[in-house]
Amino acid sequence: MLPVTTILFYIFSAILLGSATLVVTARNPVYATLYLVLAFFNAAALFILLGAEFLGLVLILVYVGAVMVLFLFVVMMLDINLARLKEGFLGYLPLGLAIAILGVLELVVVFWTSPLGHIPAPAAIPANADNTRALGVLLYTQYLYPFEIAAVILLVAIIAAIALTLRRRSGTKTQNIGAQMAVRAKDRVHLVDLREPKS
Amino acid sequence: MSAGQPTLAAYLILGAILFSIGVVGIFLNRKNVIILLMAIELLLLAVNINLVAFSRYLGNLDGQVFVFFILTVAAAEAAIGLAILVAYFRNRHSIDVDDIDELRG
Amino acid sequence: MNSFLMHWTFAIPEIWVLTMACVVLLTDLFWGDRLRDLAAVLTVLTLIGAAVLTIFEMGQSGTAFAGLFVLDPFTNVAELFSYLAVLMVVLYSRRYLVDRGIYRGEVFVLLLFALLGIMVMVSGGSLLSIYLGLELLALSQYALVAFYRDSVVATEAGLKYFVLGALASGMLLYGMSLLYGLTGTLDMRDIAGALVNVTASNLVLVFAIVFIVAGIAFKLGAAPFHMWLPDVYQGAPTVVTTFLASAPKIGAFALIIRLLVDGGYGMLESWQQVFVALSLVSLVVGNVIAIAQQNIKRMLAYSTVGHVGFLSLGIVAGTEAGLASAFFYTVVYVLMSLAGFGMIMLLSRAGFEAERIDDFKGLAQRKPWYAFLMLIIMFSMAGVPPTVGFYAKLAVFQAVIAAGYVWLAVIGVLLAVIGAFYYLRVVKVMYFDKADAETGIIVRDDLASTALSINSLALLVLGILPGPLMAFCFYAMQGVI
Amino acid sequence: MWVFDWLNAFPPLAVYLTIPLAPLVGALVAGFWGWKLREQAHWAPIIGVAIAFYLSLAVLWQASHGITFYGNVYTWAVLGHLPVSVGFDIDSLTVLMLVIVTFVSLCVHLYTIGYMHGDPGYARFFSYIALFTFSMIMLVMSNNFLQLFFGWEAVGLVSYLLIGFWFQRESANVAALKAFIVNRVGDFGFLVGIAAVYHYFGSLDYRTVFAAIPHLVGQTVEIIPGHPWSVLTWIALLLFIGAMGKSAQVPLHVWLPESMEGPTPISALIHAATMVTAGIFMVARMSPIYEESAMALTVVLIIGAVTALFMGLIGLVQNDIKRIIAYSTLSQLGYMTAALGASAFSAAIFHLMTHAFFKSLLFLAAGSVIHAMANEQDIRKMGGLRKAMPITYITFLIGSLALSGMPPFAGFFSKDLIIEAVGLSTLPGAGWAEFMLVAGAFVTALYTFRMFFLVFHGTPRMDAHTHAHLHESPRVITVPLIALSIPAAYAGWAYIGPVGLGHFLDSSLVIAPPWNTVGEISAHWQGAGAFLLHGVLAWPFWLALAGIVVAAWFYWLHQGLPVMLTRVLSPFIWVLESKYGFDAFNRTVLVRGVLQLGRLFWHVGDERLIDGIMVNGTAREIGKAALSWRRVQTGYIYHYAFAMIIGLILLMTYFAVWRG
Amino acid sequence: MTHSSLLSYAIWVPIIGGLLVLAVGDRRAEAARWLALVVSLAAFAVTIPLFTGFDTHTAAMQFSERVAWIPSLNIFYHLGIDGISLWFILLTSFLTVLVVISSWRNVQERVAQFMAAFLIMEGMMIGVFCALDAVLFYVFWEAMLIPMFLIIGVWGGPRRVYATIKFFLYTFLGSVLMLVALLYLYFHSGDSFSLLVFQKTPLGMTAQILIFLAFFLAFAVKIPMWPVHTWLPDAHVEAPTGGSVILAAVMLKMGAYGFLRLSLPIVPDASHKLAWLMILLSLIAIIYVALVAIVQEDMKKLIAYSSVAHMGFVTLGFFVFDSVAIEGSIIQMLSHGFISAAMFLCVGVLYDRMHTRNIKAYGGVANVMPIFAALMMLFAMGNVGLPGTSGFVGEFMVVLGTYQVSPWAAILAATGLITGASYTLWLFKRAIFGGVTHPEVAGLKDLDGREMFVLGTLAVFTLLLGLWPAPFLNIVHSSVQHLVTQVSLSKIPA
Repeated sequence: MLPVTTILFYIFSAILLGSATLVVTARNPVYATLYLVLAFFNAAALFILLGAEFLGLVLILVYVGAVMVLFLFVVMMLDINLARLKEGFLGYLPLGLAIAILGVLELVVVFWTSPLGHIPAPAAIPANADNTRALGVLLYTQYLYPFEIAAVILLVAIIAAIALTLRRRSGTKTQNIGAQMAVRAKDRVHLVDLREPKS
Repeated sequence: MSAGQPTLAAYLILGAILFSIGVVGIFLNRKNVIILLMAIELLLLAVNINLVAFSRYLGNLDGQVFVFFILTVAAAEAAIGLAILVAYFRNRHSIDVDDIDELRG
Repeated sequence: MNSFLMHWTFAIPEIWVLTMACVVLLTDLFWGDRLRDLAAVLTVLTLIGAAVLTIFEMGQSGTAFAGLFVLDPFTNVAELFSYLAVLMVVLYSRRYLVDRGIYRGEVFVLLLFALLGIMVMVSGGSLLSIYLGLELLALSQYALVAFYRDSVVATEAGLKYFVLGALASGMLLYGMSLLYGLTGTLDMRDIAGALVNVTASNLVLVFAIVFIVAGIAFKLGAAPFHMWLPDVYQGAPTVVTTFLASAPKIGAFALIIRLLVDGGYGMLESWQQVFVALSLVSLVVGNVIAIAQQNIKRMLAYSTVGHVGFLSLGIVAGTEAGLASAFFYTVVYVLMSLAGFGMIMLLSRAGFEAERIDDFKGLAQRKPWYAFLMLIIMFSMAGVPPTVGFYAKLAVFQAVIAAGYVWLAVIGVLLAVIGAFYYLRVVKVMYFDKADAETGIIVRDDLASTALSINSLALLVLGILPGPLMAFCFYAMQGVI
Repeated sequence: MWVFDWLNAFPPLAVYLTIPLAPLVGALVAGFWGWKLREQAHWAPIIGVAIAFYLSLAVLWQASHGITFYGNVYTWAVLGHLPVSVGFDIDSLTVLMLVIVTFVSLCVHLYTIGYMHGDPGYARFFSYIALFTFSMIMLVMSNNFLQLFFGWEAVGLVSYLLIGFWFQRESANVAALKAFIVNRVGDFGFLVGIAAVYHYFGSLDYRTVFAAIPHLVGQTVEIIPGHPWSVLTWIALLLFIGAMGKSAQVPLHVWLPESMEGPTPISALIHAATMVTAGIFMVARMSPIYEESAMALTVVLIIGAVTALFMGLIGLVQNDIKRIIAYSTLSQLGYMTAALGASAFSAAIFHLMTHAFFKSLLFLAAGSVIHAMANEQDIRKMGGLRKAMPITYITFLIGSLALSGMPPFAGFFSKDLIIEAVGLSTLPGAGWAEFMLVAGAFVTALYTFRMFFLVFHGTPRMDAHTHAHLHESPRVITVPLIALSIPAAYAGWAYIGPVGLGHFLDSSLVIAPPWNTVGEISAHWQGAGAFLLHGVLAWPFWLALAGIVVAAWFYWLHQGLPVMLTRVLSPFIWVLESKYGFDAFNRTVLVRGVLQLGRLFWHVGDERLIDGIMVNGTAREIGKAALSWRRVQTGYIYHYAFAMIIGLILLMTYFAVWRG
Repeated sequence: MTHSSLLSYAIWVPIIGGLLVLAVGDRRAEAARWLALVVSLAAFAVTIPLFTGFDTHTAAMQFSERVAWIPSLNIFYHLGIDGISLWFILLTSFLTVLVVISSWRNVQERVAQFMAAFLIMEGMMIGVFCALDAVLFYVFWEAMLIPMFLIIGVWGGPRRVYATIKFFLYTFLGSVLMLVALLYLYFHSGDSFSLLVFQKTPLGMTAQILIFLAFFLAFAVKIPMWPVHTWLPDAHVEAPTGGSVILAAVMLKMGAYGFLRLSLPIVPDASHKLAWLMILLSLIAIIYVALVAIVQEDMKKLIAYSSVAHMGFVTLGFFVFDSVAIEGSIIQMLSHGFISAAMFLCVGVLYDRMHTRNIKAYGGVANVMPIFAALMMLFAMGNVGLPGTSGFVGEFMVVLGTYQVSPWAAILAATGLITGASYTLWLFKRAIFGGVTHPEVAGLKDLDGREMFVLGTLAVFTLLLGLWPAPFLNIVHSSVQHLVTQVSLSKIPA
């Protein structure tokens, strides 16, 4: 009788792999995105199965909640024709698959035969273990440095994304915040003396 | 219940297959680039599964920390990737993989 | 609790660069429209400041941030060369960017962030910090390549670079995950220690190394992981190409030092073999395909692949001297490509990229000085004495022969000869051909041209007196093993 | 003698040095300042050669009193540990040669003043012949192989320059080139011979080498594996190849007839009297070596005899006056060579001497004729010149008689001596050689007098204009003729005693007892008169006389006969006229073969194989590879990714399969 | 030694002078010419004390200098000369003066660059002859390709691009394997790049043979030996006169010098073992290439092929390991330096006037240029190897020495006497002799003073060396003896 976790593992794994396959084979990118969401859900489940609740949740919140939405957004934004299967595709398929299967086989055999793959499963995680807290402690102490770098990476992503996509179209009315902030009274109100100059 | 746990090898093989699917997605994809980006997400997911499994089996949280950062980076990467894609689309009005061959030889 | 803040001062140059990057970002936001040179000037100051700070901490060594940060001679030396590379890029860039309407502060900000990424890699003491440094660099690079967003080729290059880069970092990460699984730690020194207990024939470990080397090979541009390189070098704006061909190579070299030497030296035999293969394929592919190129940027890209093949020879040796020679090669390569791409940049103008080889026709008659500089650059790349390029080759050949790979050295020198052909072609075009009337090349004698002259002449001067530079590179490798 | 006494005040070396240097200075003066001196350019060379002649006489006088010299002037170079010097070996052989050379040279110099008068290359010509005199003197005075080779090649050079003196003429240039190259073939053997000498003797010095000969007797060398040869034979044969080139022995004779393209004084000086005899001189000089090798002597003898007869035969069908004399020269050189083969070195040298006189006389007289005939050389267009040119006629007759071996003229003594000596030789083939030489005597007389009668007797056959302008040559031409006709007439009679048979040359020559032919003759020697009587009773004399008679009959008295004969003997004449096919062979096989081979090597070897396949082929293949490989870079992301994956999988597979 | 930095002066005076000439610029051509002349004379002057101060009694390196240069790799700036080097240094500095003078008028484009290239190349060539450190040697060896590449490419004839790239790649390809060999030696000599240490390093037979082959390729290409000679005719034909002169007179000697300085003493056993091959190739060069020379239509090509044939004597002389032959080879090189230089200058004289090198375009030059014809005849005779000219001495000694080892080799080599005469004199006959058939020839002017000076000087040396080679040989004597001893000792470790 298989334990429940094992059964769950195989179910989640199967769905994960199936949806992953669909991601890369789907014709419609919207479907692909949705399969990817499904894949992430299953992965999150596997994470939780492995006792990494925080990461599981982050995966759903951040990935599904933000990144996938971004993907969908872009898919929608770009007016893409539905792809047609190119003639060359089938020609390459056997070779490509053979290569991929060769790679997988090598890895599988190696993992299967390696003692690494058979280290005993650790003891069950205590119920009161706080995965989030433990991670948090690590992140803010030992891993402070990478944490800061990750922040920089996000900053770069922001800068890059804006620099690459933001367009100031001529003729559109935009606020110049800097100018607004730096404004002074005399710039706004110009008093004009309408009296006749004395002759 | 520890006895019934799937072995580490199972997770690793799962990771390996997922990784391969991602790879196949990249080099067999003749459709649009956006799916390439998704395949990349699959790659990273495979790595994450590896790391989490290791972390669990080694009883060591470093792996999970790593995953945390990978997720962060992946998000940033997705943002930049999509930005580039948009920029490219604006120039070519296509993100067909087969059209991306201005540079070659 | 182990004080994770201990020795945080080691990271002062990094902190300085980060701070200044933000300063540049903000000042450019507010004053960029009026003081158009502000970002560039500040960037130059940043680099000079960083150099001063780095020089101040030279001689110290140790770790900081709980072992995620390593300070040793290599850190200092590699960082200094990186500053220099970025400095030259900034100095060359102005006219080119202005002509194309992309003279914007973000370029400099991204350059500084990329530099920061390199610095993090160079000083990385753990898989994590190395990975993050790598990604910081990579993301900045993707953005930079596509920065000239109105250009079809630039965005295409950005897209290719991005997809393939992500694939490569996926491979690297996969390898890292296996390495972590085998050793249970992310810290390189701990990994090195743990590897002692793992048998070298452990295939998982070998695979981990293979995946990691594949990732490094991508960054270096070693064949067959080089495929992005010609397209990206050609498509990216020349400023960015210049950058790509310079400082990031030092970063990529740092990956080798940090991952394979600091951490994976126990697996020397495995990665040596991988590098033999990479080197061989790179030498052949790079040098042969370069012959067929008409676009000089693309030609130099293939030549880069060839150069990577050469510097891999030093890595194959795997000894301290071998790595030092590979590092020397890297540094020399950086100097040469800075000059080479800098020249292309200098000769370009609005609406005209001096990137066809034929654009150099008759340069010797019209601008003898620049032709002479280009001559030095080309001969240096070809490895003909008395240019510094020769000593780089000398050093790596020496290393690889010392390691017993005489046959590899023989193949290497033969391909150096083939390689010489396409460099000679450029010289031929400049010196022996008459200029076409319409491809007028205009060079403005300004700061950039002065910098370029210094850069190119350095190749000659260092060729006559290569001793100090080489000694410096050897100093950087002291005790890495 | 009192005229030479004052020379005793100088060191002997200075005197010896002056002999070659005086003509050299003359040559340099004429060469460098000739353009300024113009018609006066002859003075310096003539004075130089005159000095040399005077000093040669002095040295001859000294030598006849036993004063010889052997010493070095300066060290040319030190080869390894062996110093090689420029030095002099003054002995009887040398001084004899010196006198002959300088005397003929002086006559030719004087003659040239008139002959070359008005030629634009006047000064150049004097410079050349003086330079030649210098070179020849150095050759004969040498005391080592190297200097010998120096002189050897230098005379060759001057010969080349002089044959091609009228360089506007294509035929002269071809002849000069041919002369040089054929001589080079000889020199090639000579050089290897010198190398062999150096190898076996460790020295290039005559005395050292000759002294070491006994040590090498019996030593063998296998040039062709399995065929041991005596070292001395090998050396002697190699050196003889040199002699064959220079002295125009079959088959290296082909250059000499063509050398007649040069001005006539040159033919007299170089191609009759002096240079061509260098080979004879050399073999005589090397007599210690030759005497140790019967095989070498046999080769020399046979080649000499063959040359003597067969070249003479060609002379019968020639119509160019100079060519006839040239073939005669070949034939006479054959006599000398045959004498060398019979170990009759002194006879060879004696014939060399008499030949020098009478042959240069003949040449100069022929030159006088040509001069008078306005450069016409075809004897069929001459005739009856005797009245217009009495001096030339007489001197030519003297020369012809001497050449034909009519007593008591010079040629009789020397030629008879040679035939006698060959007759006494015990070498294999000596009988055949003797037969050829005797037959040659008839042939010689025949072609000589054919020429003589056709030129001077009978009816004039030239055009009226030429006929009207016939005149005796000026004094500068006739005086040398007379001067030369004197020794041509009496030198045989006078010197057969001391030179031909006597002991004058003994100190310079080595003759091995088994082959001492001359010794045998001299044992019965009872004076020139007795020799003359003896000769008159022998075959050669009667044959020669017959030759003259036949010539007179055919070409003077019954001029129709030759036409008939020609018809009868046409195949034979065809052979002679085609000169046995040597020229054709050289032209079609050697020259064309070399050119074809050169083109083959050039176009196929260099251009197609080395450049085409190896050099450009490699470059082309690499270029092709570049063009096809670059197509791998398709521009498609998936291909790029595919490449990366392949790379990765290959590496993994490598480790998993081969290393795992 | 008191004047210990003479060699450095000899190297750097021309190089720095060349840079100065470059700085003068092409616009001030006359100034550049004069400066170049002054520099070349100065460079010649500094080499003279090498000759006067030379000690002929020792085979040790003289005028040595040794300074650390690249400490990381144990590379030294190590100079020194022996009798073998001395002549080549003098030849180089001497010929550069002549080249500068002879190029005075016939180079009108980019004069400063032209002169500078020659001067810089002079320094590098002298560097090769002085270097005692392998890397230094290699640096100079390779570096001089650059100026020559430019000289042929910029100032050359119509097919100059093909010729110069062929020249560069051919020689480059040859050299790089030498680099591998030198690096290999570095590790077997206890981390030293000193050539003198290499000479003492014991090596196994296989290693020796591989090193020998690597050296062989480098030197054989440069000399050039058959079958890697095909770059030379092309390079010569396209090069400007000065370039041909230096190429033939000095650059070809580099390869031969390399054999003497590197191959023979460093890998003596392999040299012995492969001597048959070298002798064979030398003989092929003497015979085959001479035959090719005969059928040439282009004067320069003919002389180029004749150079290959003459260099065949040089390599032949080396590999019979006889001191006479080796000395003969050295003299042959020197002589070839004078004569081939002169022959190329002669062709240059004609080319300047007629702008063609095709033999058929000439004929009867002697009628209008008697002085030229006389001088050229002298050099032609030198080329033929006539005794009394320098051309004879070397060939003679080589044949003498070769006979010691192999009579057949000597016999085959001596055929060079015949073929040499054939191609040289046939050329002379066709181009110089004969009647004036082309109207252009009729208008030719005889030599001017400058040309006469240049050719006259060479004529003097040609004769001097031919008539009295003893002083030339005395200088090389000790060094060659030493070399012969070195070659005779096996280096295979017991």
